[in-house]
Amino acid sequence: MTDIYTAVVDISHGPLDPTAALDFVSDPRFGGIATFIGRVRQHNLGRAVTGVSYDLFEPLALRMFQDIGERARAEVGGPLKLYIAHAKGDLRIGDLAVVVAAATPHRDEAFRACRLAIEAVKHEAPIWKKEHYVDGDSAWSEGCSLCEEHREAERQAVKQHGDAHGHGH
Amino acid sequence: MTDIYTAVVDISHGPLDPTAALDFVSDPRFGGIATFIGRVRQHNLGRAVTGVSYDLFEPLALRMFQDIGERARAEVGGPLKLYIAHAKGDLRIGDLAVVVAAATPHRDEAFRACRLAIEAVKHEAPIWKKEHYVDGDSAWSEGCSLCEEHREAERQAVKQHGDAHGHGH
Amino acid sequence: MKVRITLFGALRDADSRGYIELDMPEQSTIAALREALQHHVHDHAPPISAGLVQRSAFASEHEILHNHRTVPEDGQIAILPPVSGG
Amino acid sequence: MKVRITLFGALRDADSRGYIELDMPEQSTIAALREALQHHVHDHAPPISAGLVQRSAFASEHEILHNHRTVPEDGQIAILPPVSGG
Repeated sequence: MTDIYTAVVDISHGPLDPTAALDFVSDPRFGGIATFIGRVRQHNLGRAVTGVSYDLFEPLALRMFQDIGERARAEVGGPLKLYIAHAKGDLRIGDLAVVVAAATPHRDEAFRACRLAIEAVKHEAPIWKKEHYVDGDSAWSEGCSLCEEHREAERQAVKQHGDAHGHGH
Repeated sequence: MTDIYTAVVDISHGPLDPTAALDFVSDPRFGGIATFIGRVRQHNLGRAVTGVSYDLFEPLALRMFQDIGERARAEVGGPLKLYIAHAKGDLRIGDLAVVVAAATPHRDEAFRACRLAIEAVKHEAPIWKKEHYVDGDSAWSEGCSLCEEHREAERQAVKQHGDAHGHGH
Repeated sequence: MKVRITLFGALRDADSRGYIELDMPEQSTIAALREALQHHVHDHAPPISAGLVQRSAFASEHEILHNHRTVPEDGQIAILPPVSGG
Repeated sequence: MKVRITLFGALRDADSRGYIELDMPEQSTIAALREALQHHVHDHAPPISAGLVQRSAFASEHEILHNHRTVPEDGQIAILPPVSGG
């Protein structure tokens, strides 16, 4: 489907490109473009970070990005262009980790499609983040289980604690 | 306040610049950047459009953008950088009318700040759009009243009709 | 006092100079200015609907001025028809 | 049959080659593979917690394979610990 662009970008070949995302989704039919950009930040959970590494199961990740795009299209229920790109490899502070752009005739659908896509990328796509700390230590981030039984358990925990997501990302 | 950038850009001097918006809001503290870009589209309410003209009461518009930024900051309740720029003058199909970018430590606040800002710009800022049609006709767009009594009347009408906004923009 | 009302959007069509000047008593309220402007527009720019002036807000460069406020001392004011930015 | 389980994220530490090979009966379920992998990891990579294997999903290049599914005929499968993209 040419209205949905998906990519995994090896950061050693070049950074993610928000301008390319805007170019892809731009269309004379569309008045609203919502984008989300995830950037590596200096601190996480109080620890000073020097960089992160992303590991991906690439063929499945790309398939999922495409599925996510189809879900966003169903949610919007009208014309949509959607761009999803995620970085892989070793990123420094300020490097872009993910770029999502959604364009639709009106802004509400664009925001909804963009939000749906980034939430799904974060919670469902086979991507793992390792954080590197100033002290030389590193650790894989806590994540979302893709395992049915554990997803259900996580949802229950979220309900009980009343926060937006069980492990705060 | 240097964390909030506001501008009215005369389109005859150059286009709005989404990359400048990203550069302004980027910060090592921030992991999430949400942006909204409004683009002139080919059709509105079923009529073929050749372009639009924006008229602004510029000093008040800039003051309001700043106020909107302060409201977004209060809504977020933490660090925020926000960029709001609106075009003035004669725009063609595909030209950018408005660029909003919001950056915060986490993505939920970035989306909320961006959405709050674009809604406020559309519904409250002293900006008027004239559409030019293929047949040579042109018309000022229906808009949101800034008059207390009429705002209240519009809110009531929206409630009764159950749609998101009384005049569909 | 002389009050200069700067026009925007659809109200620009009320006077090609981009403003309308009215003589108003000192300390007039915005409500009184609105009424005077409606009469003026009715007489001088009949294509402009009275409803459009009713739905418009008045403002200085600093803020919206609602009906109970008084006209600024410098006599400078803007009339803002319903807005349609973005 | 020989099943090659490709490792990702925190589970990469379970084998520096990036995969673990296990011998499984034909038509084994994912649940059975999970149990066998837990034993293997317990014996060969004790720093990896059993809980991590429990919270992980199995997948082909095409889809997540839940516990009731059978291991793909080509013996190629991936194990996906909890994800943390974005």
